[in-house]
Amino acid sequence: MLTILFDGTAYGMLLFVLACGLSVTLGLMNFINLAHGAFAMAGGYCTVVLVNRIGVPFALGLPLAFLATALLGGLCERTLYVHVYARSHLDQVLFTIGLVFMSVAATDYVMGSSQQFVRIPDALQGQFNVFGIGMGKYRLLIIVVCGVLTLALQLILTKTRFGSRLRAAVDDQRVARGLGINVGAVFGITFAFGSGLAGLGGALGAEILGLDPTFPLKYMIYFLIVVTVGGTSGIIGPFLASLLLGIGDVAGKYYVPTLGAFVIYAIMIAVLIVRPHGLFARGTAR
Amino acid sequence: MAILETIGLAKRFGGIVAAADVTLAIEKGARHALIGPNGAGKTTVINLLSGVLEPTAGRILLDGRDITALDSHQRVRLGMARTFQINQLFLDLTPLEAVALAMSERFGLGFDCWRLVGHKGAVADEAAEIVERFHLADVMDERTAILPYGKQRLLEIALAFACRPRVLFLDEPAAGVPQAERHELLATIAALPADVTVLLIEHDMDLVFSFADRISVLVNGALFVDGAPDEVARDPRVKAVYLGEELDA
Amino acid sequence: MTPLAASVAQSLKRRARWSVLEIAFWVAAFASIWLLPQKHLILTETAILALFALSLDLILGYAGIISLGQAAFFGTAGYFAGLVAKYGLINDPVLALVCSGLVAAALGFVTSFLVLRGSDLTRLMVTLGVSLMLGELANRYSDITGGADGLQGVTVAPILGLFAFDMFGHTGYVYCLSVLFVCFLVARRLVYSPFGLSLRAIKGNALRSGAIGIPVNARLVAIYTLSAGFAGMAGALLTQTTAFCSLDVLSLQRSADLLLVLIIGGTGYLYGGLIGAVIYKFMQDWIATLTPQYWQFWIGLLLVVIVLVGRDRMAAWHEAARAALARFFTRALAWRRRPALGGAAPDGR
Amino acid sequence: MPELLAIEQLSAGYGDAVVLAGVSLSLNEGEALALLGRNGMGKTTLINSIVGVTRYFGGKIALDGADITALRPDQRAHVGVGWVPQERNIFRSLSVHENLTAVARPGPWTTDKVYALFPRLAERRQNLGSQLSGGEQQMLAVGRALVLNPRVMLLDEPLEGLAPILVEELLAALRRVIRDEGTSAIVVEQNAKKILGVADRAIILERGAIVHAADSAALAADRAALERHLGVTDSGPRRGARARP
Repeated sequence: MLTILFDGTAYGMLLFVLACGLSVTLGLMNFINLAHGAFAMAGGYCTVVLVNRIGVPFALGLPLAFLATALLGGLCERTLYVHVYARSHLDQVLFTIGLVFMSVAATDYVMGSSQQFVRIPDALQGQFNVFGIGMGKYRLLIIVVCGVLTLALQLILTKTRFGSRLRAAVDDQRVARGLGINVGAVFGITFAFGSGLAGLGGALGAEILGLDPTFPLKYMIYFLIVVTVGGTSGIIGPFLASLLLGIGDVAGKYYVPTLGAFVIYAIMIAVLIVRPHGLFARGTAR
Repeated sequence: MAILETIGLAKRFGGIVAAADVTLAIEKGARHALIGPNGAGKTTVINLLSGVLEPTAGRILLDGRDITALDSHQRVRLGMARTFQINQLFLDLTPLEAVALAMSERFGLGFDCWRLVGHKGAVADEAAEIVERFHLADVMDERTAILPYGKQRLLEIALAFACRPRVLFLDEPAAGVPQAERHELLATIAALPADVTVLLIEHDMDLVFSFADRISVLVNGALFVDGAPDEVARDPRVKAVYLGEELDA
Repeated sequence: MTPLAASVAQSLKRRARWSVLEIAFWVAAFASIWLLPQKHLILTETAILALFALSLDLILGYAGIISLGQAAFFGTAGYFAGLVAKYGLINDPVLALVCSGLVAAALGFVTSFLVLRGSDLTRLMVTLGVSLMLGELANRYSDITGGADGLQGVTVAPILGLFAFDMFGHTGYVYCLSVLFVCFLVARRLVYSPFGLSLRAIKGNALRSGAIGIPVNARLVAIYTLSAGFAGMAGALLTQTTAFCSLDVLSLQRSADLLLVLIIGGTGYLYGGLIGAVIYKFMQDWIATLTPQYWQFWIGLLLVVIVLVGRDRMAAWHEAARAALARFFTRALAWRRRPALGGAAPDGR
Repeated sequence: MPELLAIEQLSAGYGDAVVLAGVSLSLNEGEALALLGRNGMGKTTLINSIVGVTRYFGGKIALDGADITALRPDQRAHVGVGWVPQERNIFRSLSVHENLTAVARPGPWTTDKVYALFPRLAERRQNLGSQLSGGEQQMLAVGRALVLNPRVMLLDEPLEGLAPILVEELLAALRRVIRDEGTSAIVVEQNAKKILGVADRAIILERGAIVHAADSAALAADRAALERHLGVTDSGPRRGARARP
């Protein structure tokens, strides 16, 4: 039981790191980016290449994965995404699904279709035994890293000037522009950072989530659930939604394995019917 | 005899009171204007009357019948129609299609999915009458999106009129219309049939005073003064509100 | 009748008139029965995809409901058709087809209430969620659906007891094309009716639609239900012509591909789904022979390019191409007719 | 006094609607201009067009002699346009203090100076924007424009919907900013009498065009002009619509 809670927490926090960038960009630009998972996959494969093939230490591979995907995200934002912001949601969906398809096929072409594993240092393998509960060392690492990241994110968002400018832009884009905030730049930086986080999540999560070219499609719905259920007005909502989703999914697969993700989808639909703007959204979300 | 009445109508958004205890009677066949400073709640009142918003409190009576709980499309069937301050048009339809659509709905053909639009002769006849009345005949087959703003504004009224309302709400019909296209619009409004009761929101005092036979002044969501045009024009309280003088009286 | 009333009546009817191009399209479609016998298998798939895309066009192109879950209806009816055939519950394929469509329509009716509220994103999630849930259910109850192995042992009786399905797909193609044609005729009547016009109005401006007396929600429920029925018939056709049904009928990929098909052809004029299906299938066929594994990449690229170019601009190109083709056909017909008419000037319209 | 803001033949609106049709006006350094007119006559559109958040149709806006017509709104804010929007539009998920620091630019107006001007804001500096009363929101909106250290302040109905006591408080603050500090400003107001005491000059807009321009003092005394352009009485010869017979 507690093991499920533990594994679920690790899973949930991982989902949060993967999806939080999406939630901020959706809230800021009202832009539906279904290709967010592609950046996570890029981070995962980046680590595989760095650690397994080139022999970079795992501890260095993670930040490098972050940087590489942040760079990739920033590049895509400036060259591709920037053309689609003003378009209809249908166009945005088509565009980003197109990107997903391309990334899936391209990854298949370059890396092959088989599942990849990141070589994890021996020190991180095995379990601790605390009060009779088996806690995987690697999962503990995930919880620690993601926990620290979440705290850091919250601090950036609430304590820095960039954070308040970002929140101002989410609150009222038009007035933020009129008062001197370069919303385009704020968004570009946020997008790159969010992509980087997704990449880091992909690198960390390759072990748990599995890494193969269909990753962006497989987890698209999970990221969207985090965002739609958690709302887009901050990171607390998505964080709680991620934890719920992680624990719920692990518990569901443990107790009613045959139903698979049915429970999760049913809950999502129920939540969206009752609260179309998300469980944790404030009253008048856009 | 009042055709439309509101009793203690109120609307709050969170802590903000947009309309407070509005009790208003609109006489049959009246030309009634609703004026007031910005944010006084004029559009809120129209939104409540037409069913776009649900009131927090109060009742709305049409011909003595309580319609507070009805949806906007049901109120249209009972003979109320409105225009919008900011154009709400079907940009991909032609003016003729839009008018014919409103006709078809009025004739109860809305769920007919087998016969052509305009299959019923009366639809075509009345649609022709309306495009003519609203000076839209020459552009009736153009896409609405490409019409000049003045024509769009006319179509805005034509669509409401096509519902054959007994009560028509006009929300700033002349707003944003360039000077050159203004005359046609004003003449059309002045020529609306006398048996249609009109409630007009307008800032343009020329239009208000040339058109209305009764004026209600709304301030901060509440009905402030209600009377004939010359009474309202002379009322010192109204002057005070509009000119920003003290309200000690 | 005043002259204006007469021209108003003319104007209202003009759109619904069959154009030369439309007639040419269907003549070509039916001619393929005799002209392209060796392509009947892929043409069958194309006709099914076209019907499926037509169903999406009804809600997306006409009513503006964005959906990533049209596969839910396709798949449900597909399984239904397979099961009734497998267990011999309904033997006649046409009757089974109609029943499958009704089952899908019922599912559409029930789930339509979920898409009435909320933003595009909410609708996207809800439609996707419903199809994923059904996918999970189909996987869970593998004793009924055959799970990952698919539904085996489906045998479909001859159509009307007369025409048996053959391995070259000749019967199947004629059958599917006929069903597509009938459904298309229904859809075509519908979109030029007051009901169809009201859908376009709702898509354009739901607020104003209510303000001219249109019961918006009731209309959306109605068209969503009908669209689900069409999608279901497409799914049933697939099962009947392949005598097989597997989990991928419910997949996200199927719904996403469908969007692409419709976007290639253009939304909101009925032929979009049909033309899109033809282009998509033959492109798939062609790319698959070049790079069998990576054709998904090119599909993705196509989507990205279409959006970057702009669907408005594409629609304008479509329009121009249609106009050019129409001129060509009219002229060709006029040229053929000219000797008989003794050189009389051809009437363009 | 050198010319600070020059607007020539500015046309602007929203969507397809042209609300302003060729408006020209100029504002000198250190001058305060009251922009009057009934509702719906284009006052807010004029302000918003100077800020850059409307649809531009034509004309030219110059600040300090430099053409700013092509600049984005955020760039205009950087070169000295300070905006107090009509609906106040406080950033609701930011605290009072963050609302100020998020947009502040270096210059004489610091957050401390704003707090000195509006002691109420200092008391509520940790409160979220969504928790403020209408008057406090308005003070914050003014303070937020001040910390931009603008060359020109654009205030859009700063007194609207405020209780009388708050109107007095805010007017006193505006007087300090405009009269004592010599800040250039354009103030849109319904409350003509009140604002004429603060402004040097006044113009009246009607249907997107300037119909009257005068010194504040002169206009305040000109009851006829006020009534004609701002009051509810019918104005002179009727144009356009005829009354029903």
